[in-house]
Amino acid sequence: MTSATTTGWTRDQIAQRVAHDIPNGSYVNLGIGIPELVAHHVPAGRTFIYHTENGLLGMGPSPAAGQGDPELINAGKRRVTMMPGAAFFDQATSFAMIRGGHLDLSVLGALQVAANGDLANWSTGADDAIPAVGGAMDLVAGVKRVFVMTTHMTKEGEPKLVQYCTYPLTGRAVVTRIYSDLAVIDVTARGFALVELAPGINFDFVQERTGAPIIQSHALEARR
Amino acid sequence: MTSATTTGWTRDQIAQRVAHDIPNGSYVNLGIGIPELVAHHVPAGRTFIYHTENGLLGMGPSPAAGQGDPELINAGKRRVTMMPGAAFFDQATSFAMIRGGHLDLSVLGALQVAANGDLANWSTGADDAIPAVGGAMDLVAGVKRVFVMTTHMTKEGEPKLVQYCTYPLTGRAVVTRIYSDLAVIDVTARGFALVELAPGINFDFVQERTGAPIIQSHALEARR
Amino acid sequence: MIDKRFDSARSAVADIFDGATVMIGGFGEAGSPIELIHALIDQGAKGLTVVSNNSGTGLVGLAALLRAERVSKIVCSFPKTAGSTVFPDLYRAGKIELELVPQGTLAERIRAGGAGIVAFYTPTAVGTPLAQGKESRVFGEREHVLEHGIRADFTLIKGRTADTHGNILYHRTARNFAPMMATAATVTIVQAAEVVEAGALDPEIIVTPGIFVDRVVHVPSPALESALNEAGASYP
Amino acid sequence: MIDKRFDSARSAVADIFDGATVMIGGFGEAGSPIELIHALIDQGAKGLTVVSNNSGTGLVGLAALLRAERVSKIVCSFPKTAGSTVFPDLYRAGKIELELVPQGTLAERIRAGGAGIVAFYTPTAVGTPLAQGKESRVFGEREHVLEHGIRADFTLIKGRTADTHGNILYHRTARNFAPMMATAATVTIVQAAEVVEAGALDPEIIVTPGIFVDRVVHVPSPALESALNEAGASYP
Repeated sequence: MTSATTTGWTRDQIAQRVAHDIPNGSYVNLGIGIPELVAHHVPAGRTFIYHTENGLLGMGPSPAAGQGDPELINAGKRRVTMMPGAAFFDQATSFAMIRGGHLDLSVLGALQVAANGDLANWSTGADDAIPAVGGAMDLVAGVKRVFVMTTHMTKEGEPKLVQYCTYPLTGRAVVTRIYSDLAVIDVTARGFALVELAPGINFDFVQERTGAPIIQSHALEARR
Repeated sequence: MTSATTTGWTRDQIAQRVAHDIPNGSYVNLGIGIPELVAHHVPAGRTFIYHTENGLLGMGPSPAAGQGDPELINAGKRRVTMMPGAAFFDQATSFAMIRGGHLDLSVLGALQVAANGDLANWSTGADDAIPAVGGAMDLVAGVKRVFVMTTHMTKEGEPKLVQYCTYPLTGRAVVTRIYSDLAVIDVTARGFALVELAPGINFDFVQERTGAPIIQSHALEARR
Repeated sequence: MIDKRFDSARSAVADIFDGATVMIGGFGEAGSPIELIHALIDQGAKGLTVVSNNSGTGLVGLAALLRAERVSKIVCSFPKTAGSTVFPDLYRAGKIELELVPQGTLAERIRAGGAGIVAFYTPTAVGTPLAQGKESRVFGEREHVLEHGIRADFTLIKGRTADTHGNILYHRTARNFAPMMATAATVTIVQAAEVVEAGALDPEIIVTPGIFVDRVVHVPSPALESALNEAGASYP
Repeated sequence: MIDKRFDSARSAVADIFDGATVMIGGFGEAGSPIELIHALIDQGAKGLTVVSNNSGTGLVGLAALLRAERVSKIVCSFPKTAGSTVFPDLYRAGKIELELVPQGTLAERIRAGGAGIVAFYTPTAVGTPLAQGKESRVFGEREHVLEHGIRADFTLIKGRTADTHGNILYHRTARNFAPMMATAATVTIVQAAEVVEAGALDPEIIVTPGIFVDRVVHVPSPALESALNEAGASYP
């Protein structure tokens, strides 16, 4: 939760809201950090198959602390397990899955998302930063739908949803939908468009904390 | 043997001469037809590993007639066996071996070989011919050395070693060395160059049956 | 619960539409998904573009599909195997278009299509008729031709074992084009001699991960082209 | 008789020369060939260009090679793993050059290098700083960048099991870059926890066929970066 909001969804509630929108049987790549929570909120009756770009399809939850195999890890380099039906493969195959459009969904964190769907999530461009990109640019270029899961504002109270990204881009016009602590917002041809407000949050509250106009009339249609 | 020659090497002797030039441990692709005979003449103490481009490394000899597995075949679609250390793989991997320069040697048949190493071995360009190329163009483009094993002349008594190919090319400047029933001939920067004559064959006899000049002085040097 | 099983070859190919591009696995008879091809013949789709290394033999399988005049174009490296008469006859009669592609370039174009690589440069075929009309470019003093990825609407392949998630193992040299073709189609259909529950296969040895596969059909004793031909069979 | 075994990591890396390009397998510690890297540190080659997804952690393995200032350039997708201090310090001090490459593009460039594909077009990184200065081209309304294959003089990787012909099986997510790197170097060196005779491995499950491998070193109990770091180890 950012310091600028006192109500809205918790991280787990955002994760639950994301999971609600994922169809049964989807192949999903969850970014490191807050997107990983989605795996804890799979709706009853649905199965998602998790892909980790370092070479495993059918990734399962973390093993008990101190357990697991140091060579059975996820893209965040943390130990994981595998589910029935899992498969190991090399990096060329893993990114063929990504770049070739075989994954249904990628859920990523964000530094900034622009009204046209541009995403910045790998670098603040600071002079002393060590540049590191990993698979983020491949994911946004290749996966069918890219969801962003994020706090609505930075810790400093700046909007993360902006007219134009000022940080270096991860990809152009790649984000489909944004899930924040305040709202669910689509990226449309006409810019940001409201899908749903978090409980206790009104439209003006979200708009004030967003760096670009939000179309309000989209909500009913998008929720169908 | 062509009708135009009455002496020289038999097919098996040509194969033996080819095998003589292959170092121990080489990865070799043998073209369909006369090059397949090379496998019967591996010198004592040497092991060659045979690649067949349809997806097997470590190909072994044909099984007994009526035996074998219809899905364990070579590029000529005939049943084969596998040797200890064999591996199966898909076509992309198989041609990564070829195109990526991992095979040491390809032994191919020829319709024509030009003095600059151009090879024509897939089509006579006849109007009613069904065009079919298979892996020939990939092999000549990718394998480190390409040997041609052929009768010196066509059944009609035309030279197969020519100044310029008149048939459609398989590849440009790809042939390293030619083994015929009459001679072993290198392709050099200055054109065809004699390496060795078959027993009972003299230089003039070979030159008369060749469509481009052969450098004779190369022989001693090349045989070292 | 994920279960990609279809109850028959017939139901698995039901939505293949007229004019579709269909990749068909196999190198010669090894890996040829005969039962899926026969189901496609029964189904009736026409005007197909087929991507396959060969053109079939005798009067069964791929040759039978061609003979039924359902295929308007074939993308192929070697359409004249011994025992292949259907394709040559159609080709000489001008009833089928042929795009001839070197075998390795065909494999790589299919892989590229499945891997989101739109195009690549290869040294294969430079200076030959198969490079005519193609862009070429010199890298490091060597000429290369630009080749484009291929995608299809449907892929038909044969596996040895599949699980309910669509993970596939193959049998020996029947593997050939199947792993690439599985990646390059909107809908990938596999016939497998054995179908097991997810979890029954060792994750280390899976050749085609299930993400590339949409439909699994159990065909316990698949026919072989050579055996059918020896028996003088023709389809339908 | 073919036998690619070398009697030690030391002998296997003996001819790595100053200024060589060396690919090193691993994603984090999974698949990192620690013993081969340590042998390379002992060997002393310098001015190396290293191609590796990460830059190591702690003071062992790849991080130790960097710390010994043997590496003048690294081609890498993610050089700032938690626990990585050596690379950041060298980078900020201007003592090492970084070529940052998206992970999938890195994998594909290595695969291309090994497969004789000189260059390819990919949609990854279009519109980002990592596409700056690169050729781009529109195919089907979508922009793509031209990326070039990478080759190396040497590759160092870790396998679970190797046979004397150099066929390799890997362990779980330690597989990662190794199969591609094995194909892309003039000399590929594998350390394997188990080494068996040719014929002991099922030809259907081999991940890296032996044609891609030049030297096999038996390292029965390979060290893990995390265990060494927890123990406060540094190398040499």
